[in-house]
Amino acid sequence: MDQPLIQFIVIPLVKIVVILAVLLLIVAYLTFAERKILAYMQVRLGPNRVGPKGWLQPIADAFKLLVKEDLVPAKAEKFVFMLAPGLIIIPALLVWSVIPFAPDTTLFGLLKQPIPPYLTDINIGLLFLLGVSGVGVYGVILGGWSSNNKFSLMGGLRSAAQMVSYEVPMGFAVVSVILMAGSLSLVRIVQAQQEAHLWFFVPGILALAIYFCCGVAETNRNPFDLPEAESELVAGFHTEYSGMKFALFFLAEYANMLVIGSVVALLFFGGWLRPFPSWGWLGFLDIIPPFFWFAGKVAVVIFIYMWFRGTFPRYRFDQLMHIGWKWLLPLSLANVVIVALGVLLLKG
Amino acid sequence: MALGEFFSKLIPTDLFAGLALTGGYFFKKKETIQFPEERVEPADRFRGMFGYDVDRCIDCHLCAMACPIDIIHIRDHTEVDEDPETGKKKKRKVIDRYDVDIKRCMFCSLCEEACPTDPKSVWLTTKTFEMATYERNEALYFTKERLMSWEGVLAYPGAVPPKDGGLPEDPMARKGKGSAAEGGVA
Amino acid sequence: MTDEKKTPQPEEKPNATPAGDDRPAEAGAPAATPSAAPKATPPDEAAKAKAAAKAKEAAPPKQPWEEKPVPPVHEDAADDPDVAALREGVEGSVEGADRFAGQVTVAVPRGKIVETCRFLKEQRGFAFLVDLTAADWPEREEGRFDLYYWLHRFEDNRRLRLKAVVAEDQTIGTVSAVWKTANWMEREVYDMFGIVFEGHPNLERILTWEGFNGHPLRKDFPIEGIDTGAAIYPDVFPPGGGPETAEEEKEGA
Amino acid sequence: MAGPLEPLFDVEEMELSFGPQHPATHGVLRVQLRLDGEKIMDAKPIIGYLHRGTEKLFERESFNQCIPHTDRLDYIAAPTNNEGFVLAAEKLLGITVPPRASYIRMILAELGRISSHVLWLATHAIDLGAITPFFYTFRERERILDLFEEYCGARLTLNAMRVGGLPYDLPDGWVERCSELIDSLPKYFDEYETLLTENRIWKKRTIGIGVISAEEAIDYGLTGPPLRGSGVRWDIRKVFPYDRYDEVEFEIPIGENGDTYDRYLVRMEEMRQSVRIIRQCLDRLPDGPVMAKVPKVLRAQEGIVYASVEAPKGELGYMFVTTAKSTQPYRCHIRPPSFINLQALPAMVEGHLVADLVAVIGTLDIVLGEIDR
Repeated sequence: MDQPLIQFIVIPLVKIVVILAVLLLIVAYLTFAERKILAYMQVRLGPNRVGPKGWLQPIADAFKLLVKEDLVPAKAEKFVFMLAPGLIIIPALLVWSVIPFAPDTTLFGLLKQPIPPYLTDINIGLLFLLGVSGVGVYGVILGGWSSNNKFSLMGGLRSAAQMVSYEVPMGFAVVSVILMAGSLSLVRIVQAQQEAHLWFFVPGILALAIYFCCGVAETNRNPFDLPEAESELVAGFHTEYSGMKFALFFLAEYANMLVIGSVVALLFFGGWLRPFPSWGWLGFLDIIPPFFWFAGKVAVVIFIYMWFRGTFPRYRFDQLMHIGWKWLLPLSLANVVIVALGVLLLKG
Repeated sequence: MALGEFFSKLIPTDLFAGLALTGGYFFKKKETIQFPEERVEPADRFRGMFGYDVDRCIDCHLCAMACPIDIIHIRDHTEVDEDPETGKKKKRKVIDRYDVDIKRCMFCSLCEEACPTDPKSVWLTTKTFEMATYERNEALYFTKERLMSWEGVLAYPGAVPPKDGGLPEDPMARKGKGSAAEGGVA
Repeated sequence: MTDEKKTPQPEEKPNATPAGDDRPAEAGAPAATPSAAPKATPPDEAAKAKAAAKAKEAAPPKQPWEEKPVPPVHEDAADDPDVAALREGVEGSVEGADRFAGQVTVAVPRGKIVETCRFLKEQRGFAFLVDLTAADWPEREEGRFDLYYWLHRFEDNRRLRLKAVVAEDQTIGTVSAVWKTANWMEREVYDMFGIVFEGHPNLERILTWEGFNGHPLRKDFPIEGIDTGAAIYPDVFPPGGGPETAEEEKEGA
Repeated sequence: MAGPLEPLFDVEEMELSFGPQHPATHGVLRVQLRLDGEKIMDAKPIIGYLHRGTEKLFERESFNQCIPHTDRLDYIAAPTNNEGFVLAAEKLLGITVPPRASYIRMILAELGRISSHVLWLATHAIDLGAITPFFYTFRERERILDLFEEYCGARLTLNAMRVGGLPYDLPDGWVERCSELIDSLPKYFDEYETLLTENRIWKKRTIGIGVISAEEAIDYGLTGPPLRGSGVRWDIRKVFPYDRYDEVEFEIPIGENGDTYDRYLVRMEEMRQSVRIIRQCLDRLPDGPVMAKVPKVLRAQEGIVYASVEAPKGELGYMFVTTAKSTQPYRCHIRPPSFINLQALPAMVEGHLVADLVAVIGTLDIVLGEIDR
């Protein structure tokens, strides 16, 4: 085969398949992890019947959702109703094309030349990520609207307002990292952290807090889980969805959680870098492959997500907007100014 | 806004207290009881499925009268026995049916309280609560025969709490006593 | 939040004979001191108890719960200050006053009820309507229904019951303008008894559904209910089981 | 072109049927809402989905037969239901209850109050999005129900009292186990408070929500924690002491603003006071019979009697109308606290958001079994 075919078709296809498969498996097991973690915080055991210690539970859940009857409400807007789950799952998976989870690797010497294990590294990776993940809100709005259910509609509307208003401080929080790294490429940002001998959460602690809050709101998680607030809106925008379409909403939510976790790890905690990459005497830590450093950091972020869910009540809709516009936005703006001044003074 | 207030709003110590509590519980012992393998033994006075003993029953209908929702249906007839030696006639009541419509029962135990025999001829303290059925009407309509012979009924016949508040006497011993007296409890 | 400021604890009815003074003396078991003698022990009963307690000082006195219960008796309650005030305040409002178990019941004519309630709330401080209900006496001559209003005054924690007689074809004025709480109570009475309250803002059925046939708490409404076609799971008994039918009963007899 | 501008498109208020199948209506309550966006313009509670005609049933049961039916009113706290009924019947028949029976009744009633309040906290918190207190509170509730089961054989519908006393005495070791439990309870109450009381989200969701002033609360006939949350220090246990409540010491917590947060604090404090009452009762539990000498067949004379208890939800009263020599009440009316408290819902939620409706329904602590009877 000629080189370009392999380089541009075969390798990316293999990567896509592997990334998707692993991602979906991880997402499935995230649901299991969430149930277990919540259970353990709530003095109970959680799912432990399917398979050894319940490890096959997500498989059983997926199978159940697959074979369930796929209901479409009689008065629903059928086409949009079908479209909405696609609209939400596609961006959630698409952003994985730019997330670098490990440096270039030779796959333990299998390949002559090191290749990047992630799909691609584009120089506007961060912008692409923000833009694509913002599309997901259409799925939520359209899903809520097309169900022809008042609760779903309210869920969709809440979600629209929430996601749109939290994109803004989120963007500003990211800007401060871009200022520090001087690039929009995610790989470059990690490398900048290596060069600076400093993870960006130290200078960007405020940006981290803001980004994390916004991330929780973006993915509709407690304490900002208003669009699907079960006790108010009966699951909100996906009240009427069942079977596989419901599963897609579910997958998208968890995939988005993973995205937020990955971005936090990449932007603030040095991605795949081990702690203190410049300290030579910590070299024994290099035994752990970089991918696992990355996965561990993401896992911690996700655990905090679940911890939040197990602890906090839910904000009210107007209070959420209040926090977004009156607290997070000014804070993030101030943060940008401070970071910009710092960069200007230190780098000249 | 005072600066202190501003920072106390910014740094959510109140939220950390909650996180510490739930986080602490993550490592504590769990409360779950794994049902089919582990079971909680019902208390001695637990009111569950009916037990009934036709030999002890004196056909006084007090249980049926005490029932607030009239689910105990008793049919009887009187038989006249003639003593072959003395020729004396003796009336004897025979219970044809003793039906309990358990699907409507609210397990208030008033029938057991009303029963004048000792030990009780009808009792709910059988420690049995697993009565799920697939069918609503027939499966939960218990006749005399079914009441006396459902699985496990003899395992714990009548842990009737004595009025003085002590523990019920050993149920198995009581059963022996009853059979020794040839059903002559009344 | 919890600073203790004890509310005054008056006897349930200041007018009722105080029962606490006549407790038989009892040594050794202070916690077992009886105190819950019927609140409205009539005076002669109380005197008897006192005499008995004196006589039996040496012998262990019989506790009230070991003796036959002493049911309360009816008394005339014309001496009650609220009844007297009501008689003066609203002309012709008191048809009779009765005290039973320490609770005063004033019979009020049907037409005067709103006026009476307003007077009691505004002049006598009965700010709280505890309960409003009715009873059905289908065979009675003076009118089929009794309406009961059970009022409460916070200042000295006294309660007063008003009773009004309403015949089947009569209506009665609403007190929902006097106390907001009467709104649903009157709706319930309307639903259950069919008594119409004049001037009620939204007199509709509340516990049964719109279009329900009949008023369930009337005595002529069958206790088994009426056939609404709502029985999803009809009772099915095996042959020979179930409640005895009328024919079987006849056979048995 | 004077005059107000015509809107370019139709603006409609949305009608929303909140319930009867809704996770936050605590049963089969339906609230018909008129919404402007998410703002509630008008709320109309619709009840009766659970109407069983309990009062009608009472007219054909003898006094003791009624007691199992009372369990099913407020099925979360059955002891107070039983207690109210037997108190009314005892008042009617002139029966004096032995002190031991009175004390055991108080213990059961206060345990019932705690179990009801923890369940309220569980559902209230889960309505506001905090899922974890639900599991912690159920752990404690289970232990209380275990005590009930040991005493009378049932966990929920106790049927634990009779006219004239109690059917059973306490089993061996019950006092010790109860005492152990109530010693451990305050620690758990602290845990709930750690999760909620100072939590800024909880405060934001509850402070200033569903405010009702003291005058309005009295006008609406509110009783129990909703009335005390508005600052009225009124409790049947203090005002008309029944059983032996005049012999134990406890305080009545009250709120200041009459909002959801105050009612939350009032109930939390009430649980601690209940523990205090149980502790005193256990210490003073006298010996003696648990049943007064009552005739086998209870016959009333003509009269009207009302007796009420402070149920966890408010004043629960029973009114008997009897005829001479009757063995059953001619008419028995129940004053259900939830029914009357629910009436204030429209006034409390008007102008709030849908999310607050959930909080207000939670804070009223209604039980539909009692509302619909």
